[in-house]
Amino acid sequence: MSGETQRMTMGKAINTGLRHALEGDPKVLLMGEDIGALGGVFRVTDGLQKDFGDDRVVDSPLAESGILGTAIGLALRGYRPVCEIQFDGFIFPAYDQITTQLAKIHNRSKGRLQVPVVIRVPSGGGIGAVEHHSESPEALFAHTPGLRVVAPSTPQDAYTMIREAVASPDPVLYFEPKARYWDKGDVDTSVFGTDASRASLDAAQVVRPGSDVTLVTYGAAVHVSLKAAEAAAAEGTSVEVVDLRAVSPLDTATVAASVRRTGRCVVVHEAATFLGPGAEVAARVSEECFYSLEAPVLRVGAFHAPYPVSKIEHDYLPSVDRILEAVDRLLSH
Amino acid sequence: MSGETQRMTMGKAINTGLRHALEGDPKVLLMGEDIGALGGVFRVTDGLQKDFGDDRVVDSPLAESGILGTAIGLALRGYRPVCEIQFDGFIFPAYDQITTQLAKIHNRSKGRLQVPVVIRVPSGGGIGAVEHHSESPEALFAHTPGLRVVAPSTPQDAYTMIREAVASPDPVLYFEPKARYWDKGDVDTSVFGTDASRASLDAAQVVRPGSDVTLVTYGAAVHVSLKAAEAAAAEGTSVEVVDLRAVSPLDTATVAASVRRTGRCVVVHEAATFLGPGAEVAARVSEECFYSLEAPVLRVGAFHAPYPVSKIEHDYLPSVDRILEAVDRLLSH
Amino acid sequence: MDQQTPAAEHVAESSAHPTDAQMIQLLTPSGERTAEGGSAPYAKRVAHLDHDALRGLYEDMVLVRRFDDEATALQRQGELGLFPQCLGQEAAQVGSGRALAAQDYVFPSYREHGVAHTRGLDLAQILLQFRGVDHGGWDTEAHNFHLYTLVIGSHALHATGYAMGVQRDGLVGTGDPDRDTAVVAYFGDGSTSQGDVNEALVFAATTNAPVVFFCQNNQWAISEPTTKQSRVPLYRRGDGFGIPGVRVDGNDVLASYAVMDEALERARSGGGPTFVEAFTYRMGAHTTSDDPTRYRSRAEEQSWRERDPIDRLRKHLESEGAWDQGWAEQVAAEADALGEHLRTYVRALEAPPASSMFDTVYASEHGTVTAERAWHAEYEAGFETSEVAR
Amino acid sequence: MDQQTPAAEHVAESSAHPTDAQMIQLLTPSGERTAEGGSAPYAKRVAHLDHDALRGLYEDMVLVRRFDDEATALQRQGELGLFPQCLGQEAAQVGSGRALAAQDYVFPSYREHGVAHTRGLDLAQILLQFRGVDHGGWDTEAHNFHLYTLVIGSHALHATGYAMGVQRDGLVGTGDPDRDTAVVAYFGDGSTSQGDVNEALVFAATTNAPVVFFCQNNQWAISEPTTKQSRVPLYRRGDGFGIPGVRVDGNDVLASYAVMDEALERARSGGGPTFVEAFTYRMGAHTTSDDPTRYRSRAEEQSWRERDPIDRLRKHLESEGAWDQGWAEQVAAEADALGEHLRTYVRALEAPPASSMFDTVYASEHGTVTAERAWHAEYEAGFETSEVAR
Ligand SMILES: Cc1ncc(C[n+]2csc(CCOP(=O)(O)OP(=O)(O)O)c2C)c(N)n1
Ligand SMILES: Cc1ncc(C[n+]2csc(CCOP(=O)(O)OP(=O)(O)O)c2C)c(N)n1
Ligand SMILES: [Mg+2]
Ligand SMILES: [Mg+2]
Repeated sequence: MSGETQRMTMGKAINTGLRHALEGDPKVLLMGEDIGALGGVFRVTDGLQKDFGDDRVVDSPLAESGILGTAIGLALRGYRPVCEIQFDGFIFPAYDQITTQLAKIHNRSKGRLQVPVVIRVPSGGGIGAVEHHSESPEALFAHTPGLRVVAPSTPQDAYTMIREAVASPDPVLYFEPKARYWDKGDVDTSVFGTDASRASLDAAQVVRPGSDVTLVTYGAAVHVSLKAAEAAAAEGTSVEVVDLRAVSPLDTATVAASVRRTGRCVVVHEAATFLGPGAEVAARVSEECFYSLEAPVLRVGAFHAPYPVSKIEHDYLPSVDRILEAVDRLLSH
Repeated sequence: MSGETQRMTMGKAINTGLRHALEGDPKVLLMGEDIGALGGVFRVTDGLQKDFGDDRVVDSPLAESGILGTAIGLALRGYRPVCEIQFDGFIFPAYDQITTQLAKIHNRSKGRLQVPVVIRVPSGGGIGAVEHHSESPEALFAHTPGLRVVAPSTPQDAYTMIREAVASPDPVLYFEPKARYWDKGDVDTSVFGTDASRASLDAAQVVRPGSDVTLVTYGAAVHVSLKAAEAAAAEGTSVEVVDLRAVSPLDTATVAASVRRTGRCVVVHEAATFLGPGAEVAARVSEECFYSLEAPVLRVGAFHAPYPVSKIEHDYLPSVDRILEAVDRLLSH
Repeated sequence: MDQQTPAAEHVAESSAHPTDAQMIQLLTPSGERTAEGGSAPYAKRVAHLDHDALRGLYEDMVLVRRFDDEATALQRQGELGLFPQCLGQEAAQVGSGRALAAQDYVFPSYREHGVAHTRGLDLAQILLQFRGVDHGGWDTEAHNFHLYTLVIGSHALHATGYAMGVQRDGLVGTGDPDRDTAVVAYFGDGSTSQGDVNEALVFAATTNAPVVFFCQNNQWAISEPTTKQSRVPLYRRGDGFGIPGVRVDGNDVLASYAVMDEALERARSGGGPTFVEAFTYRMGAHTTSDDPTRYRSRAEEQSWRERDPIDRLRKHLESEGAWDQGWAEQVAAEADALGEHLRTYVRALEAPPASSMFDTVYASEHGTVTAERAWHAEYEAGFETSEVAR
Repeated sequence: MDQQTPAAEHVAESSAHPTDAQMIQLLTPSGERTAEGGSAPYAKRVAHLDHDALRGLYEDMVLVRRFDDEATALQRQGELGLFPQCLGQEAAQVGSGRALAAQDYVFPSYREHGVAHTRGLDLAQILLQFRGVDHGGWDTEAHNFHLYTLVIGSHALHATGYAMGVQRDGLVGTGDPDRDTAVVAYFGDGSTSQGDVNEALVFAATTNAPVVFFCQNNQWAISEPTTKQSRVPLYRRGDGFGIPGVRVDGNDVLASYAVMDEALERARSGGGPTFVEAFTYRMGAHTTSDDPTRYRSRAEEQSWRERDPIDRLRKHLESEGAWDQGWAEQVAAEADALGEHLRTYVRALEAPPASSMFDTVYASEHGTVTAERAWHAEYEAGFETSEVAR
């Protein structure tokens, strides 16, 4: 462990990443609702306004389109805005700015202009919240060319990836698995800027090796996938877990390499299955590993229903049981 | 041909459907930008304000969120608003109202409330237009539970499906392939209300039978798929073409039945391939027809790039050549 | 002339705390009747409220506050996931709510428990949502009270569209007080920044829809003071849209009633929309998840406790000799009964069956849902089977 | 007091045609200098414009009109896919544009050819977009003139954010005329209905950003008259946000200059945003695809031809004795040269290579694009091979 390694929660890792980004570049600024004195509803920006001033950690008016639209203007003036959307379900008022402007200005200008805006979105479910506070809308952004869509699953990646997202010349949607904010892990801050770090917005990672089945997952669902892999191991099945980290671009090479070895693949995510990121993974794996697959690619995601009331959210989300059921189905094919 | 059958363009078929819907139910009203005296930029509502008054064919302020939001309010008061979005690329300011409100109010109210709003969207490319006027954003709606997403490909379906969309108790996004507005065909208006008509928002249709390869498509891409099928036939390949009609729900039974017969499948649409509707089709077909597939499911869609300048749009969109290339690849597998 | 107004003049009137004289006020903070200046024309609108009626308003506010207290306690006990109090806003809500006619229709945000009470809701139903067993919780049509909408500002457009429907139904300006109908959108100070709220003003103004925009400026949008949203008082927002605006002391139940009464009358009679700013204070936290000590001072909170809307009416009743101890005890007992009811009701609320998530996604059958429901049923049955097998 | 303004008063001033006296005007329609009432303070802002300068403005407008004519002709000949004229709006655009300093930054909509000209753009570059060979077409940073934005209203927020950046750069209120910087968002009357434009007012007001909202009310949003968007004059839109508003005769190049000059000065000096309504008329169709005969009368169009902004300045120059035939012929020749340049330039514009669609999707390498680009190259190469084979 290097001298720059510390044990911290994922929330703190993002906070630290933002702090270092603010320190490292005077053009970086944070914008969002309640991110100043309050430190954000999840305290991810805790202490930053105090240390960097309200000019660099800005409490915005309550208007997401306004936040993104002014962030684009700031980016055009040479700033690097990092916008916080308070909850996944509240990103949609900004959808037009993200989809028709942020994603396209670089292209519209034939590469003359860059809009390096980062959009942080606490997302996903499992925290017992009311409507709109538990969603996984990443597919609704990944389909749009011009955007990068990523989701860390560990404190280390949370740190590395927020630094790389801020450094990226492209707009990045950074989905934070809010249910995992309190998970602790070692974070080596010296990694930023290395090749490994730069790869974090593009390359999937095998986070648990295995030989019978490949679970492809990202964000909050990595946790439940690892638990399922462990449970499967107890029953004698060796499960490999691939953490995509990015939904756009999708690192199909890493996934395909794994599936070619295991011959079986389940995609797991909290987003609804229908037209969710798993559809693209399944389509590609089915195509690229056509001759290696021993069974069809299965998907374990949320159902085609609005995120349900919290008392039954665990029936809606992928669970260890549902993953194991899919693994069993593959093995008995 | 029944006495109610007439030959007309697809644009006229929609116009006629709207006229009949307005006649049939005093609660139906049309809303949108420039749909009154102008008759819409594509003249799809031509003459309707003159005949039904400006209270039922309403020129709205230039604000898509406002159009959708007030349409929801009108629906809650018992009206059946049919909203026109001027062009595909201008639907995004209304995205929040569609995604967080329209799609969810029925569910939020445990079924007590219905919001039967129809959203007509002239969509797709190939007409030599400037930016934002040629897009195919259907995947960005089909992923959201609570919405129905459909696209007619013939004048008959255009008529039938707009009538059924207006009659549906659920919100329906009705994507009109604008490049095909001027295509002519027979339209039997007496079909509305029959079982066949009711099925039009749910069931795919085999529009050309074949035995070697199945092309799965919808909307504007049906036309190019049929042309490709014809070209293939000339070279001795028998291609079946399935018109999905609905992207949500996806009639996988009809598609799977076809692919089980042909053993080969190409999905064709104007939407970008990455996370486009074809991803879901490919994922399902790969799963459901695992033992029937002689080759992987291929997809021919737009590339992961913003809709390009019109001078090269035909290189971006699926073409007869690109479809045939995919068919050849499958056959040589 | 307006068009040459220098910038300075525009900014002069800041959005910070107005004086009593800058708001419509009919009850001073110490409980005396007043009707100075611009407030004078409003006095006639509460002239018919006799002691019984005033005691009724008091009772309403006490019950609503008890609801807040009980719900907060239930949240602390883990029975609710979250709860947003309306503490401090009872006068604005009860006053405006009691001005509504039965046929009027309300689109609340998520903090309008006081209005809900005036619409005859069993307040316990509000807690279904915060218990996590329902996304809504009540029969909107039975109370002409729409579900809480959590996406800030989006319901302002629903209210406007609904009001456009009322117009089409011919229920504006008929002169029949039982038929003429108004629609109200309730929202907060922070909400005024959303595009949707401003688009609602555009649609309401151009259609002259019978809608009232009732903005409770409780001075905070979670941790952000109103100055982050506007540099002029919010009651002026309608100006540039052609919608008249009025600022009322939202801690004055009588003024809130009177101002709403006027706005509703304008709407119902065909006079079009009104923008009301009820200046009040969120005495509690934003929700039970919030920690206001991070962003505002105890002194500020204390100063507002001195303007408590319930105390104000109590003082007034006392000074009028309309305070009756027996009645007051009855109200307290009623509040206790409400508390008991809430506790029992909430604790008995069970999780719905998992399969219910498929039930109302669509009003018509949808293939994807049908297939997933079937899969889920089989999956659940599999567990039962395997449990039996063991 | 504003807060008791009855509804009637608010609606009294409709959004329809104002009289000359209700706008800032420095040149009457018949070309005489004027500076009545509210217009008086603006006269000093054009006092330095000598005959040369006035002729310069005339020349600008003539060139811009020729650009419109040529582009329209090119569209009719099938050389362009579409073209939106700024016909009739030359004074609003040239007048306001000539008030800009080099360091100021403009966010146009899609009709600001006149402003583009004042920013030194080769107008031919605007046609790349309408030829279908480029989504933009010029180097924004070389002219401090952003690309045309087609999604109505969205650039009002970009302008505001950009202005917030200018503030952060310390380029407001320094007192140095070469450094203090303003930002301008140009948009139309219809655009004022969009949530984004109103949110821009919220952000600009609360941050006191150095931005000018320059709304050209050309009375039509395609087929919809301004009354569909607002029931009060648009210059008042800023009122409820705390942003001063001013209505200028947009067919008066001097008044447009003066009003913009004042607004820019306010912005640059730290006085914050201004909302300008330039009242003008879209003399042509919305675009070459439009057919205005479906929704407006010839008589209306004719009446506005009589207020033609170029004629107005010409009359003024003539009455001042500043009209010089030799110079006028020079301008005409210059316009002819521009026409020739446009025709040659446009006709020579080739389609970019198909593969260019992959080139600037991302600024950094993106796996999906890399893979698809490679596939596409192979696919294209396949055709070449098979053609060779045949
Ligand atoms: C579109 C959207 N963005 C953000 C939120 C998160 N949020 C919930 S309440 C709130 C503050 C609302 O303030 P205000 O409108 O003043 O109402 P109050 O809560 O004070 O009654 C915020 C930011 C949301 N619900 N919706
Ligand atoms: C969000 C959006 N909706 C619809 C359109 C289609 N559209 C293009 S121009 C226009 C009218 C604009 O009117 P106005 O703002 O007055 O500007 P003008 O064209 O008169 O200059 C419309 C509706 C669009 N470009 N963007
Ligand atoms: Mg508030
Ligand atoms: Mg206009």
